[in-house]
Amino acid sequence: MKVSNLTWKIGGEAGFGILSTGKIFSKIFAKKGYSVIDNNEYSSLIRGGHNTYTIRISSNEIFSTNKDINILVALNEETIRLHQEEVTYGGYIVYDENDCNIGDFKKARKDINYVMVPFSKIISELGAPKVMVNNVSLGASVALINYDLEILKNVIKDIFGRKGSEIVNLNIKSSELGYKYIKKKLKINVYELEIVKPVSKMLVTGNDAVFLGAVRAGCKFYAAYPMTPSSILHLFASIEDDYNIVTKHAEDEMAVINMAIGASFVGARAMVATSGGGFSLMNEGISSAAMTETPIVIVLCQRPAPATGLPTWTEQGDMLFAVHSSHGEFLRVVIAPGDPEECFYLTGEAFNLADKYQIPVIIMLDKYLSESHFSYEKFDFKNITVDRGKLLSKSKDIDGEYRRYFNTDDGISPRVVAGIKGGIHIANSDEHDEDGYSEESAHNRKIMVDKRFRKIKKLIEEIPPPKIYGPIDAEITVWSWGSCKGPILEAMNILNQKEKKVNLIHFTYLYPFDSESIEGIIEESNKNVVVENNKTSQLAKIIMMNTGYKIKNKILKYSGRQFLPEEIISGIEKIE
Amino acid sequence: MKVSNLTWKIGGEAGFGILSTGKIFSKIFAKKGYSVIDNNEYSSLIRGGHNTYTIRISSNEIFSTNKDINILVALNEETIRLHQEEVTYGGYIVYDENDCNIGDFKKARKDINYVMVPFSKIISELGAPKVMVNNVSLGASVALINYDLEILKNVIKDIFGRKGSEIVNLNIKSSELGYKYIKKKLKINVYELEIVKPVSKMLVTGNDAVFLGAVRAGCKFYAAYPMTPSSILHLFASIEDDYNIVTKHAEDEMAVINMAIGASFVGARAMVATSGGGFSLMNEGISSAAMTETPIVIVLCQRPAPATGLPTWTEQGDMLFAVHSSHGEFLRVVIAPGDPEECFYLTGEAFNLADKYQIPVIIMLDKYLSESHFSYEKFDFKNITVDRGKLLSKSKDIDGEYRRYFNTDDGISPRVVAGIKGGIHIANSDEHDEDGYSEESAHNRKIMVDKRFRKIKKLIEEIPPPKIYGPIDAEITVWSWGSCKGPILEAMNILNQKEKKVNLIHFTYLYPFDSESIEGIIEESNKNVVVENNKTSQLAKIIMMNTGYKIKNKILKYSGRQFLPEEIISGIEKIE
Amino acid sequence: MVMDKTKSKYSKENYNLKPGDFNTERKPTWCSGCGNYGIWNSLKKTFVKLYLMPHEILIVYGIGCSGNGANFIKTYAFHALHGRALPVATGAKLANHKLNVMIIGGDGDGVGIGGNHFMHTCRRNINMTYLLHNNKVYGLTTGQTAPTSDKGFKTKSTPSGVLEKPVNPVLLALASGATYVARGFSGDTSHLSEVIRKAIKHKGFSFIDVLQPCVTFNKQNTYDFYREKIYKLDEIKSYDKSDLNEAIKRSMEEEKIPIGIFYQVERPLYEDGLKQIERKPLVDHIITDIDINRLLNNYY
Amino acid sequence: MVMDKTKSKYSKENYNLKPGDFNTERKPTWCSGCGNYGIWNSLKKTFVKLYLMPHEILIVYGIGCSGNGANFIKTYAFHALHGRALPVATGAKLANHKLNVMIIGGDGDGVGIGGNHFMHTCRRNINMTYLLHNNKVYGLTTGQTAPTSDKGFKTKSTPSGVLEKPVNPVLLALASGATYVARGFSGDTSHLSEVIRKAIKHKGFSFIDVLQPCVTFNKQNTYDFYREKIYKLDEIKSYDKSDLNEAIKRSMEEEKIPIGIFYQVERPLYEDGLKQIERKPLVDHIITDIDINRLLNNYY
Ligand SMILES: Cc1ncc(C[n+]2csc(CCOP(=O)(O)OP(=O)(O)O)c2C)c(N)n1
Ligand SMILES: Cc1ncc(C[n+]2csc(CCOP(=O)(O)OP(=O)(O)O)c2C)c(N)n1
Ligand code: SF4
Ligand code: SF4
Ligand SMILES: [Mg+2]
Ligand SMILES: [Mg+2]
Repeated sequence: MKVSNLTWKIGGEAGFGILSTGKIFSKIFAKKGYSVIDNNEYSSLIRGGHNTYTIRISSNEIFSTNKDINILVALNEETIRLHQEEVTYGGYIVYDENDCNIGDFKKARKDINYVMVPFSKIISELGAPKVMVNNVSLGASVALINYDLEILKNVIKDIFGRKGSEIVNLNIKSSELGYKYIKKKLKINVYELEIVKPVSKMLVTGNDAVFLGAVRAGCKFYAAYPMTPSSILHLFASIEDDYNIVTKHAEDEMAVINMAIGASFVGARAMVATSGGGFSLMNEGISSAAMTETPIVIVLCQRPAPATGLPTWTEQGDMLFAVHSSHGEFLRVVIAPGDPEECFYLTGEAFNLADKYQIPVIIMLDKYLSESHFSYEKFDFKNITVDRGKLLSKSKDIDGEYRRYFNTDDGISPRVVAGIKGGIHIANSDEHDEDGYSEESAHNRKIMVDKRFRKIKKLIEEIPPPKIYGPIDAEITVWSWGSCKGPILEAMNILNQKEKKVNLIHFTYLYPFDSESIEGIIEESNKNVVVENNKTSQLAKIIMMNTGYKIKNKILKYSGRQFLPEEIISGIEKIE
Repeated sequence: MKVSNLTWKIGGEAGFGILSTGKIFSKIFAKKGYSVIDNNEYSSLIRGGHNTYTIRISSNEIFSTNKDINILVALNEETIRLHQEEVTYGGYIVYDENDCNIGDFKKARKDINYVMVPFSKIISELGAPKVMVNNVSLGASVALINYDLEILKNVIKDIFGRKGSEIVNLNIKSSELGYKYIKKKLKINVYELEIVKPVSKMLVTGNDAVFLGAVRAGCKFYAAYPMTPSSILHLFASIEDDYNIVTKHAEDEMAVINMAIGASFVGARAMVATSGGGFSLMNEGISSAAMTETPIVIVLCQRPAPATGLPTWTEQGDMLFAVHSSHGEFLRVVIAPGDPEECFYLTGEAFNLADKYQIPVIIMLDKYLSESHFSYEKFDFKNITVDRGKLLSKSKDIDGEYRRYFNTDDGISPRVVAGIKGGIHIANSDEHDEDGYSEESAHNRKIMVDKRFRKIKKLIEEIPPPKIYGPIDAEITVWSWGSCKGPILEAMNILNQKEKKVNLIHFTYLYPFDSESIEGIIEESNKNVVVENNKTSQLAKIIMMNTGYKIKNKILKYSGRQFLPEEIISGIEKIE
Repeated sequence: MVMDKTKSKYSKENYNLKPGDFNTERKPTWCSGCGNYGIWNSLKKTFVKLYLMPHEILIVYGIGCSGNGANFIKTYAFHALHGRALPVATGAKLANHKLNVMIIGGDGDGVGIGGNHFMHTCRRNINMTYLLHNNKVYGLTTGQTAPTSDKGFKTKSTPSGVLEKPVNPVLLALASGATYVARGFSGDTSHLSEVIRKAIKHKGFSFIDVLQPCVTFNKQNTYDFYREKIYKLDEIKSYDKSDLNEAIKRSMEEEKIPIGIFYQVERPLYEDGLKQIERKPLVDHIITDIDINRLLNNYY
Repeated sequence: MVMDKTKSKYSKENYNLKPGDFNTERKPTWCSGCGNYGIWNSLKKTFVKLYLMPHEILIVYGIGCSGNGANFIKTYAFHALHGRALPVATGAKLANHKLNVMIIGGDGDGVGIGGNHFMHTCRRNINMTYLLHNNKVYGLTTGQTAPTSDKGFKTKSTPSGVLEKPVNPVLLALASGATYVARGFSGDTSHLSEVIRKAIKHKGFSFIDVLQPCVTFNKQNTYDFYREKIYKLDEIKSYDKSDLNEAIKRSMEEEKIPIGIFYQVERPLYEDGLKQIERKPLVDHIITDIDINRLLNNYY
């Protein structure tokens, strides 16, 4: 059967390489020009939990994974138990009779196909370690869709290359055996993907994209304490020498944010990343950046909370916290990219905004966006340009007597790279006068608060309004933010196949909120609905807070899992 | 001149006992039944700054200090320079020619009286230490208003008693000399207060009242790291033995909040207090209380921020932070008392709400409310009763198998005093099942989020709506919260002397927000105005966020000083 | 002495629990071979040796692989935030000093993010026992450098090797004033459970640095590595546990690694200074009608 | 060695600053008699001795009376949050290791709330100098107990006396791996300024515990108190600064209080391990058009 879309899922016990196996499968399609989006699920346990990896492959443009699975690879019985109901009519479950008694399962789903592959037998006959059943399953899967085994073999070579040829060969061999087993057993190709232009695509997660954007933007100092999105830490650490970046795994999150502030104070672009708990601990530091007017970029990856919560799952529960975080009132920018591509470009933008306005800029991700791979043609990194704003880096740039917090018309005071002659000042966490000296008078306080807030005028002109996707004249308008973008676009495309029913207003810039421009796009005549991955509909709240407009319809999900397009469709269909 | 109101101010260099001097002056009037409200200003320096203490005394009920000073006691030249314009027409400045050249000042204010008292000469002739000029000035002030010197002498005796009779006598002597000097110099009594019923009144600050309320409510564990409102720490420490309370000055604010959580977990009522920076650091801890459903009361005293800001001044800049603080979504209560009396009773209530709903309760103060004295007839402490909600403190209370997070109808699960037989469980910062075991399934996550949020139903029924002061049918409605109450009531009374012009809707409960009941009291026909001690009108924002109603008129002050009634009057008069 | 932790009401005669009775309904999820198993077993064994009942014990856990133990040991448990187990335990102990309070956490938890609490808890000398599961790596976050990792140790967060001198938890505890400082090895459970037993019985803050191989992320500090290097302090006849200088010297040994009790002295407990808990624990006070008249009278 | 702090471009010949040239436009607001004056004067004197220019120095301050010094010393200054001066300084130094970076803060700031950073900064051995203004009390918040306050010390926050053993900053620095550990006394400015000079010249993290009388809130640890107890380590001929055990022993002396250098050794700097700053400081890189093609290619 020729298909343009195919969803493949693999499941098994934690600690058996499900995540890297999935990634290989994604890669072999992205490499050949297919659109790929994947998503993994695992527990906050090193062993013993249940892991899955879901990949959607398409010959067209796609925006998210979906619910219906065409091929489910079950490396243990639990996978069948938990996921067989997700398999689409006519789909396939690949399993090993050694792992499970298939009889009862079959009774429940007479509409799907069960394909036995003796994973462990193949592996033990080959004398390979048990974890290589993964490769057998990959080979079998490639065969099931009549894909090119060579591509898989090449990717395996790439990835396991540095482990030596023996390992590589065993890996390849086991995938071949899986492939051959299927080819021999099934005479027909059960699925076959439509052909696409073979332009190799990158496969990046939100974390990868933020990292890439930051390196391009000239981030020179990255500090973190291990926590989601920890792969950003690992990425920076892996290239710090080559790109002249200092990466610091610090003792705690207070150290992290304050080190970054120190680095930024002397002129280095600096970034930190964390999730909820760490962000909570950074709050005081953020307020210090605000008061001293030190630029800083903070990545906040959302996980189900409060407290430790569900550390390996996803949610959008921290928006209002980020927007109002830290004591006192101060300007900040809060950005929530919708996909890895936006992560890349908006990270570049985040550094510019931080520098130009000398404020903290918060980039909000969530675990889903952070760790799911999306395929893209190469990012055009030249589109990220560097604007450091009013930064004086040479003594001779200083014109007359220098006043760090000079009360300018736009509120932005020229900043110096600390250490140059003529620029001496105090960056002061106390309220201060134009020179930076601590100053408590009512008069000065008002001037300085006004100065710092006055920056909002230019800032709000510069940040773009939310993007509108889909027909202008739709009947239903979905309002959303961040990573919900993909599933909504998928849902929208399906719903609009017949009529122009739905469009999407997607916020990537959450704060400052341009009330006027948003009021301008609210169509009261429409059916408006928010879609959010949280319990309390935080976007609806911030819209109401700033425009007074109440969006009554809400599609909310707070089970620790991201939306699937199907859920949004059914939510929208219920709107009256 | 007989007056029913009188405002007295003393100013001088920091480190010379201005604060204790002012407090003595307040006391001598409260003791005799006058209404007294005072307010002090000092810098975040131990020496060298400028301190003032302003006291309003009245024979009627009053709600705040005011702008016009009747008597200004200047212990240095700076006091005259900074404050002589605040002196009312016909008012008095008491000074020492030794400290300043009065000539130029006199030119600027021909409408007021300058009374020279040779403070330092009197002191040096007496052979008393220099700091005792304070007493001379107190004696002189008492004489100026023909008050009873004995009362002053008694208070001095009370306060300095434990320093020995020599010190007491010198203090008394110096006050007598000041008194006599004036009596001899001025033949008339310049002011004389109307007589009131001589019922001795207490004189308490917001900090005192919170402390008293907490002790009455059975707070058994108090932890803090020194920071505004540090007097609460000192008060608890001073009585901990007598009232069986453990007071812990811990190593940092993370320790503070987590120690309190530990104490509460085993069954002790626990409270912490801090201001912005410390509250920022406590954010993660608050989320831990929320997830484990451990009751906790957190006092947040607002100061001008961000960062270190103006640590000895006042502002209302942290409301939206408190309401949205900490990562993840969870229920909390945010309370902002308007005066020390409300501080007292609402602190009692805070402990009950924390216990009954097993949630964090935040009490918001600000430096003005924390440190200003208000006079009251004795608090009726019996009005604070203790309701610990569903707390099982004995093994035999446990009925069958115990499940800590049992999914009850009202969302509140019976809690045990840890340590009793039969109640073993995990209080878990991870998402957990009904027993407390870590549990990551989508199904369980949804159940638990819903359980924790379901408590809001009962809670919102129980918390009272904002209070309305003044005529129901006023033309202008002021909306405000917390400590602005006093100055607004003063302004309202003045404005309403001729016509029913103004009323006040005052919020002490800020969250959860009962949208329906608030929508019910919004009169769109009125002129509505918010009065807030901040830059960004946070009450207006939270009202709009929850009701969609936009209050366009705003009277805001963010100079680090609280409102004076006069400023509110002029703000209201400008409303069109 | 009121300040003693609850001596179990149970004794040889009426106590019939076995280590397995301290298992919860959940099976450990640690990797097979993980050093946490050894500690888990030693601990349960020790409870039995001391005739303790599950409800007489409160264990406060940090976040980490070690902290996941909250799900596997049947006692009262508080699974605190990462790095904050010590203050939670402190608050709990001060509010009810009759409870046997223990703390379990990883090295990242205890001397990384939680380092300040560690130092200050040691000098406080509250009657509790702290087991640091020291695997010299961040386990739960899949293998970054820990503050205890050896110089040069390569992980995802320090691919060119750690540049810092490692934190020495034993030395730090000694320098901060802990009154019982020991080291155990999860590969020697009978020795470890003795060290734990003595720690629980010690009157004061007892700290045990437990060498705990992480078979998944630390290929350097393995069972074999330790077996080769370890020696027992208790086997050195002349060793004087009350000599702080000697303890400090031993704590700095690297070629050979001492286990056992480095230091043990008696110093007044923090609780001993608290008059307010002399008669009974805070939580035992009735709070329904506290008379504050005396306090109110101070305000006139 | 690129890792050296900037040697001032100035020398005896072309340098003409006096200590007073390091004054700002603001006069100190410390209480008269406060120990902070002595430290302030020693510091300015030392800068002159080293021919340093104000712009060549960055001082990061904590919050406290000591931290208020940010307003009184003319150099680049960052007045950080309470307890967070060390990480700010660390970030600044790593981003521009040519700067002379110093840290000034109180004892509450440094070993109270900031204790974790202290421990970890010591083991890092970054080339900076930390002056702890140790007045054994919280000055700016008007006199509460500090972590360094002696046992039994009575303040508003511990009216019945401190129950904990005090933190010993010198011992803690030694136990944590600082490579230059000294103590000074603000009542002996010429000794102190020598100790500071050597600290700044030391290649590594240098820590000075400065005994600083707080005349307003600490009536116990006065000038006289110290004058009676102090002795100078440099006057002990046999004292070997490179002997850690000896340094630790001395650090624990209480009857007599040693001042001077307890310990000084050379260990590779943290910066020495950073290839990325070998050629030049991070901040000197041009960032306007960084080519990330090579990185992007990893994603295929
Ligand atoms: C504030 C905060 N920062 C980071 C984390 C993420 N985190 C969870 S466990 C852990 C470290 C685990 O290492 P360790 O404490 O040594 O325990 P182990 O897993 O090795 O037993 C970290 C950093 C967190 N939960 N909270
Ligand atoms: C997070 C936080 N908590 C508390 C404070 C309040 N605070 C300001 S200075 C200080 C302590 C001062 O003591 P120390 O550090 O010893 O400095 P000193 O004034 O004695 O020089 C405290 C607790 C603060 N600024 N920030
Ligand atoms: S990762 Fe290491 S510490 Fe964690 S369970 Fe596995 S072996 Fe044990
Ligand atoms: S309070 Fe103490 S430390 Fe602060 S300035 Fe005064 S004497 Fe110095
Ligand atoms: Mg560990
Ligand atoms: Mg101090």
